[in-house]
Amino acid sequence: MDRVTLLLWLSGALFSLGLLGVIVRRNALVMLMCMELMLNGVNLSLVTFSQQRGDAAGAVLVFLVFVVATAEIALAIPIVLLLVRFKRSMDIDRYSDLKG
Amino acid sequence: MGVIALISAALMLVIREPMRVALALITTMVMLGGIYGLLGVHFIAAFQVLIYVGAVMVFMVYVIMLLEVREAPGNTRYSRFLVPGVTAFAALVGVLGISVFRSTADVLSAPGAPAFSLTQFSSAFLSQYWLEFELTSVFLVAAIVAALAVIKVSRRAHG
Amino acid sequence: MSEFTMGPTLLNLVLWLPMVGVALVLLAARANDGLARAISVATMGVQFAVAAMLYLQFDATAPGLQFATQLPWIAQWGVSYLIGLDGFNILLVLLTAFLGPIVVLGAWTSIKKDVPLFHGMVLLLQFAMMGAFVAQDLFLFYLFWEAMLIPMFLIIGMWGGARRVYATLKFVLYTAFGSILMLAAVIYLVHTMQQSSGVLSFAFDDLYRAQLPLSVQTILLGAFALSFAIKVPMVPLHTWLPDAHVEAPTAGSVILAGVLLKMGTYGFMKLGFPLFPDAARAFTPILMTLAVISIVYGACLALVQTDIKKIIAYSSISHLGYVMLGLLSLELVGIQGAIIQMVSHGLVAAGLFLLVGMIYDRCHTRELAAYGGLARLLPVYSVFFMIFTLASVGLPTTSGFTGEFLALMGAFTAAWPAHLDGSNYPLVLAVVAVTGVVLGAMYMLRFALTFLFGEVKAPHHSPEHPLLDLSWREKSILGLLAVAVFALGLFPNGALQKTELAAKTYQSLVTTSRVPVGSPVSQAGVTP
Amino acid sequence: MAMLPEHLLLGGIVLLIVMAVLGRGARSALWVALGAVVASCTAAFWLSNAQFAAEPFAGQFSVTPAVLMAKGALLALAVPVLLMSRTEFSDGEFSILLLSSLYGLCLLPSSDSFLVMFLGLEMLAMPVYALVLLAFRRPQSAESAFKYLVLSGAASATFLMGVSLLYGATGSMSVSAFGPALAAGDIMTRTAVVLVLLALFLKAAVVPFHAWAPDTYEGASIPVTAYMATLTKGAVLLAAVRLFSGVNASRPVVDLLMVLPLLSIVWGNLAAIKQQSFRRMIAYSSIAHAGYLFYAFLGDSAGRMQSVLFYVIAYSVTNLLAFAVMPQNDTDDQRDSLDALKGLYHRNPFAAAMIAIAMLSLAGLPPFPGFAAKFLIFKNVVAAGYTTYAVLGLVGSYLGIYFYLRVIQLLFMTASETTPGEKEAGGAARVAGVLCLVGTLVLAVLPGWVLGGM
Amino acid sequence: MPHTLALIALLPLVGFLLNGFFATALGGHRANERVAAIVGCAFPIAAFAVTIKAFLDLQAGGFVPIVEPLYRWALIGSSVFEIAFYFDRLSAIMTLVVTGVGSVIHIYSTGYMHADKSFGRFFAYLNLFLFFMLLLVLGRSLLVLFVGWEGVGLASYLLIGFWFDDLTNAKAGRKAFITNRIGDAGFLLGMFLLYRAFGTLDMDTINGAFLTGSEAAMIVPASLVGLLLFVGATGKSAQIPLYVWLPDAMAGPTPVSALIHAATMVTAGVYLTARMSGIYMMAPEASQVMAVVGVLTAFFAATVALVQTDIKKVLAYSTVSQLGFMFLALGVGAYGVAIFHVVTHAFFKACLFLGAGSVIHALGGEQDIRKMGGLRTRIPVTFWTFAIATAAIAGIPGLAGFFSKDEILWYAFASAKGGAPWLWGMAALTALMTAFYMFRLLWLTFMGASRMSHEVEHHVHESPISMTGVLMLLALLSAGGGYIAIPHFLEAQIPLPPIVENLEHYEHTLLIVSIVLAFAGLGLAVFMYGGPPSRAEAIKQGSLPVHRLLSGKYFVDELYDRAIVKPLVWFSDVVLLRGSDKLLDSSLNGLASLAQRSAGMLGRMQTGSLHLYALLVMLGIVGALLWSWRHV
Repeated sequence: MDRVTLLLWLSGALFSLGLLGVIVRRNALVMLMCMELMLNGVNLSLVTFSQQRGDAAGAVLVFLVFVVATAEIALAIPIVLLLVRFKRSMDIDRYSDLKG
Repeated sequence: MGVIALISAALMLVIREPMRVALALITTMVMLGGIYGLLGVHFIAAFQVLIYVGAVMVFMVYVIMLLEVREAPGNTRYSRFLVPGVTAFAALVGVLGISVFRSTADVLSAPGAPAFSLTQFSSAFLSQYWLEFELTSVFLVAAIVAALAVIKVSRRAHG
Repeated sequence: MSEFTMGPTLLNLVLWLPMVGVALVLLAARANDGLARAISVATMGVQFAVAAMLYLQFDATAPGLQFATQLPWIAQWGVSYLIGLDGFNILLVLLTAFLGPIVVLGAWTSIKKDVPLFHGMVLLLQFAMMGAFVAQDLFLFYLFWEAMLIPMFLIIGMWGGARRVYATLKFVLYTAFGSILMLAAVIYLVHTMQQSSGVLSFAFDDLYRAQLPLSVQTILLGAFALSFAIKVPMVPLHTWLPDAHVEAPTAGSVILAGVLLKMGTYGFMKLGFPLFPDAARAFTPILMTLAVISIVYGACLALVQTDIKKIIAYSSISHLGYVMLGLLSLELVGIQGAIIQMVSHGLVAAGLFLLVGMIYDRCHTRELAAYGGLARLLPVYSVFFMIFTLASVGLPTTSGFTGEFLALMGAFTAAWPAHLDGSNYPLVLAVVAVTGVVLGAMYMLRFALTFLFGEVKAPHHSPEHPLLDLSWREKSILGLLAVAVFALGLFPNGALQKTELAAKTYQSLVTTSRVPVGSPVSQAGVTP
Repeated sequence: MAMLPEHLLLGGIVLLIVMAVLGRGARSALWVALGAVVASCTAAFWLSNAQFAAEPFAGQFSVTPAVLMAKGALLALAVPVLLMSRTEFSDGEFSILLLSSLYGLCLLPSSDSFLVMFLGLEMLAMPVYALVLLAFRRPQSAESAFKYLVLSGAASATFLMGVSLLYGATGSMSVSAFGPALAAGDIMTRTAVVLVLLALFLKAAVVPFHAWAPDTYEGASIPVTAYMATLTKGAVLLAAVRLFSGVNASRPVVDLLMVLPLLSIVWGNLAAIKQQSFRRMIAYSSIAHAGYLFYAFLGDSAGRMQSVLFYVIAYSVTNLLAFAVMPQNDTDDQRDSLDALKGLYHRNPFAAAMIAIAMLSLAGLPPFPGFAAKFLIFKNVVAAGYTTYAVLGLVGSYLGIYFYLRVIQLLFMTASETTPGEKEAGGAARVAGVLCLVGTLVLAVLPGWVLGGM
Repeated sequence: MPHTLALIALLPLVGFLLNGFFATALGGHRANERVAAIVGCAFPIAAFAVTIKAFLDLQAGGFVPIVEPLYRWALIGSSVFEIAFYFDRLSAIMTLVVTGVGSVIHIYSTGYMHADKSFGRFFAYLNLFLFFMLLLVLGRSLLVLFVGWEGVGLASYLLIGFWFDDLTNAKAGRKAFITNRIGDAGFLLGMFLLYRAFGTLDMDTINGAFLTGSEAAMIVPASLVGLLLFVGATGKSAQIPLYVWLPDAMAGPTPVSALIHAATMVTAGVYLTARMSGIYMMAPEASQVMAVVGVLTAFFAATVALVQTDIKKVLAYSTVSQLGFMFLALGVGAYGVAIFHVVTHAFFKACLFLGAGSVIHALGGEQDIRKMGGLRTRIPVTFWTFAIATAAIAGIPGLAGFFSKDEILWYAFASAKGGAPWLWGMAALTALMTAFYMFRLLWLTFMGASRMSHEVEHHVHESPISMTGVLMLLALLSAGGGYIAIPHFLEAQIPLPPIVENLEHYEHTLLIVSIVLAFAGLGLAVFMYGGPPSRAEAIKQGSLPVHRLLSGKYFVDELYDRAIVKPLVWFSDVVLLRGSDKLLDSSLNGLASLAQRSAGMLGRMQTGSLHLYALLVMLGIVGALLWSWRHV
């Protein structure tokens, strides 16, 4: 049970937690945050590995993830605003008109 | 530190108030940043704190405050997939955990190389990963356009 | 230039003329309907003329393909555009071309809406059917085979009767199911052949050399047979036929009965049995049983129908049973009989459906009980009706007799030695099949009795507005068919000579085993 | 030079942005974008014909003739999409977003490292979120955009997780590390591989990761749906091809490649039967088609690129054909509902015929290209020895025939009921339609020639 | 002259075509009745003339069979199916009878069918019949014979249903056709068997092969072939069990009954058997069966004839009975005798039918003999001719019937090929009954007081010369026909069977007996019907159940209907149509609806909830990973 394994396990747990959050939380913003959590989990493992390997690639990817995550949020927030504008609610369960 | 990160992450799912959720997330992130620091990749830690906590979460918090949408009282904070979700979650954690624990990859047992410095990183970034650097810029441009478009749309929908 | 350099060109002409017709019809679609009709009948006429020319030029004594064209098409897959005439398809090609103009003329007045599209579809169908007959490359054949569905789907679905959509969907889905499995079989067959012999080709002649272990042959034959048996159709895969026939417009029924059903039997004769001879021989008893069941079953059901179109539909099932019987007998007589029976049924069923259509156009009901004494009312009509009825019953001097007689004779001559060797089953089947002759008389004469005799009874008929007897157009198309029926009944020899060689080829192909000596290639349906 | 197509696209983007900033020529934006796409497409074809191969960024990005051909083909498919958009989108954003998405698309097949591939995927998807929202006709658009965003975010996360584990196991970000990892015995490696594969499944909407597709497709507007159904999917598949290049599927992923695609074939074809919305129906059909496409990975790696590309082209061309000729209507809902197609033949024979052809081709009935494409894939599957699954897949595809025929039945065999606002598709769209028709015919008549080109 | 025989057959065909196209509704009645009559009669008569010519040729050739190939119908592999004609003593006799009797009946019909609205159609059919009948008797191969065989069936179908406005007539026609078809099925099987053995259907070849006992003949049991062909014969020649159609066939115009259902067509079976005698000589079992069936048919038909009241029905049953006699003769190997009886029977039965026709014609369509009587004076010609024919059939010495029937009885008794006393006994009894019911018929019709209603009686009139002339001619033949010693003429070709030794001396005894029987029948009839009706009535009352059974024709028709027709229809309707077909269909529809339902289910799974989708993703990942571990 050394450090690396634990960190990896932690990252996996964070990743799963994020996904779980998307499943169980109904608040749109919270869901977004949970996605961020997933990405953070991934980052953790990336950093761990890149540090283990002493190789920059992982770090670079982490950097990219930062960028992407930022962009996604920047894009997601307005969409959420748009949603809210219609039903005065963040409850995602209210937004299930598309089905069947 | 990892423990704290984990706990606060778990808390995210339990707390009702979006604001507090955000705070929990921030905690997690900071903790992670701390871990990165301990690992020795300080600049990543810095980025973590700057970009995430500094930019993203601030933005998030701002938005939360902006639209003070009170959830209609009485409706729970959980979707009806709580139970299956949690079970699946447990399974997933288990699976991932096992795949890590039972793995025979040398990297896990390796002592771990000396942490590389910011200069190494940036030089690598600008030489070996120059393409990515370029692409990132392109990507950002696209992202901005997209964001603008969405905002424009929402404005149109508004007016 | 000499005929033989002309030949291939002519055959391609026969194949592609309908497409030219389609193009012209589409161009003329904006113009009046008459033009569309004229174009399609003209195209069909020319096509028949050329086909007849080829028939006359066809050298009965020369083995192999004639007037063949081969162009590489999808080289990567070993697919080539390979068409040609041989004894197998010569008569059917002629039949198809012959029925073409008749169908168009038959639909002259009865189709009133979307006339250009209708003729476009008929021509398209003609093209596909012709292609399926002349194709000598399995891929090409499959292409045409499937392509037939689409125009037929529209013909039934757009110009059909009340439950047309149900009927046409049933028809297409039913047939498509068979073809899907056939496709799998085709792929597997070609792949295996490539593995075993290194030859990558879809050409029939190459496939005839494929060596397959019995188990593989069985599975593949199963897939092919399913698809063909649905088209024939053989009991118990026949339930699409009555609906399709009843709902289809006259032209549709005529094509369906006249040519489309022959696809199934042709498939068996050209592909099913010759490709997998050992499996075919192994399963002959079962298939023969099905054939006999079809004969009796169809006849029995025709006996109790109250819908005049259904009577003929079920009679088709019965008649094609004879074809299968003849093919399975593996006796030269039987095979020849089967081929003649195919053509004969094409002519007779076409005639009967045309007659039914003509009366339907006049009286707008298909209820048998609604009619009576038409012999008094429409003498000419009745005479033609009698002729085709008797041909369907298989009265000597009509084509029906030639076909049934030879087919049954083949079945019996095949069954007798088996009986002497102590296995009576084939003999029993042959005898049961012969009872079909009696049943045939029963249901057709029941039809004729209620239809033609007794006191006059017909919807939309009143002394002041009597039904009109056949017009010249109707007379002439029925006359043509009748002439063909009698020609084939009285002087079948010419036709028989053209097909004799093919029949012999078929016989030898099916009777010589092609199970590979040594280790069998990989078993079908097993994933490594 | 090697990135000429990408550069051309980028140039287009920049030019458009400049124009937008100067606030001029919203009209001409389309034509600029068109020009850029056509240019880069021709560039790709030209390079590919010149047998050009290069590796400008070692271990990051490389091109081969085949890859260039693929890029060219997909870019060519983008042309009708642009044309279609003309009636829908007045302003330049659409063009910019589409181009940037295409840029991402171009990265995928020639990415050598997961970094590039990740960026490619993101750049492919990111603009589409906006695009879905762009023609904001009804609130559902927002919903569908959100769903798409969240789930494809999850997809990215999954992809990254897999990548990072793989990185940890192999110590390299190189795509070529993926192939060997397939057979690796180490459990972490295996997990990594599976996660990456699942991420692709999620992007390509394979059961059970398909759920976002119907909602998103329905919420988006026709050109965007068309784009997502054809090009996005195609790009993801090309990425997959890139990943699997040179390896034959082996345990354990082969099971996933057999079962999940089969599942989505059946699921998609069945679920499509009862749909009332055309786009939703197409969504389900696209789920089924994703199934066929992943079947191609069972086949030998040599022919994989060819079969996938041919299938994508055939499938996309006919799909776009249907979308292009779809008549316009007052509201998006009306335009979308299948009832609007009732008796269309009597009002607009050309459109009806085109849609019918498209449906038949999608159903995989000969002689239309869909058939040849299916044939090729199943041929390879059989050749690889997975006969049983080939048969099952074919039977599954049989299930699909019904709902395609149902559309034809609506077009031709039902009484015509016009909705007041119905108009013929716009001129540009019709041009797109004609282009697609030509493509369809070429594919139908000369498949050999096309395959020879690949 | 190369194609004499073909000419014989084709002449009537031409007549058929001409009349068919110009004298019917088909041609809009372009030709009037007179023209139709001339055309209709000219061609048969011409055919008759040509036949005589052919016969003379045959004679000139020393009765060496004339073979006249026409064309090749089919050549399949090595086996040839040739359309060829064959003319020897046997076919010569038949052809003469067919064309001769045929011609006179045509002439008769011109009078009888006068003013019928489809006069032309009638003659067209009649000519068509002659054509096929001639094919039948002239054909060399069984194939040609079969063509004629089925052709005459068609003609009779058309002619029985000639007045098709009345559905019962059409039904009778259909019954005839289908019953014949049943026989034909057997015939076909016989043909197949022969083809299998010899690869040909030429009858002379086959006969030769059997007589010489070639090894090919060994493959097929002669008895089986014989029986199968006999099945065909029972259909065509109305033997048990397939005789039921013949009585109904009387629905057709009387000349038709005379020509087809008495003189010619129904004897086709007899001709076939005689023609294939080569087989039957090798097939004692088959012959035995034939003899038994024949004598039984004769007996039962006679019993039924005893009580019939319809003049044509009586004659019909007597025909069946006489055919029974012929098969008896065939069964005991006396083929020549059978043919002899065919000829004489053709004469007197034709005469009887035409006479009956004349009566009906005179009475304006009345057929019930209980409503006749006393016509002797009113229509004398008819009466005398009818009387002569009656005497002939009853076997009054000196007349045609006497000779042929007596020979049959004799061979039935003494033939070494299956003759037996009990056969003779039955036959003799039948002969007695024949005499009785024929004279009963004569008496009830012509003698005694008139029982006609007044308006009928008012315009009773003798038939025109065209009819009476024919009657007289036929009466003459029935009287003198017996002196043509046909058996001996045929003996050169088909030998008569040897007589069991130590039975020769019975010949004269039997002769006496049969004469006695004939007169006994006469006497009995006169006793019963000559006197007051009460006497007949009393006897009838005395044996009421028997009478009901007989007048009900043993209820065979009802039996067949209940045992065969109804079950078949029921089976097809209930079991197949409503049963299996529905089952197959609904099972498919079931599958379709299953697909529909599952489609609905999948649709409902797409709830639109993002949470669910995410859950699916998670489950998918977990599942996939776990699955991927199967192979660790």
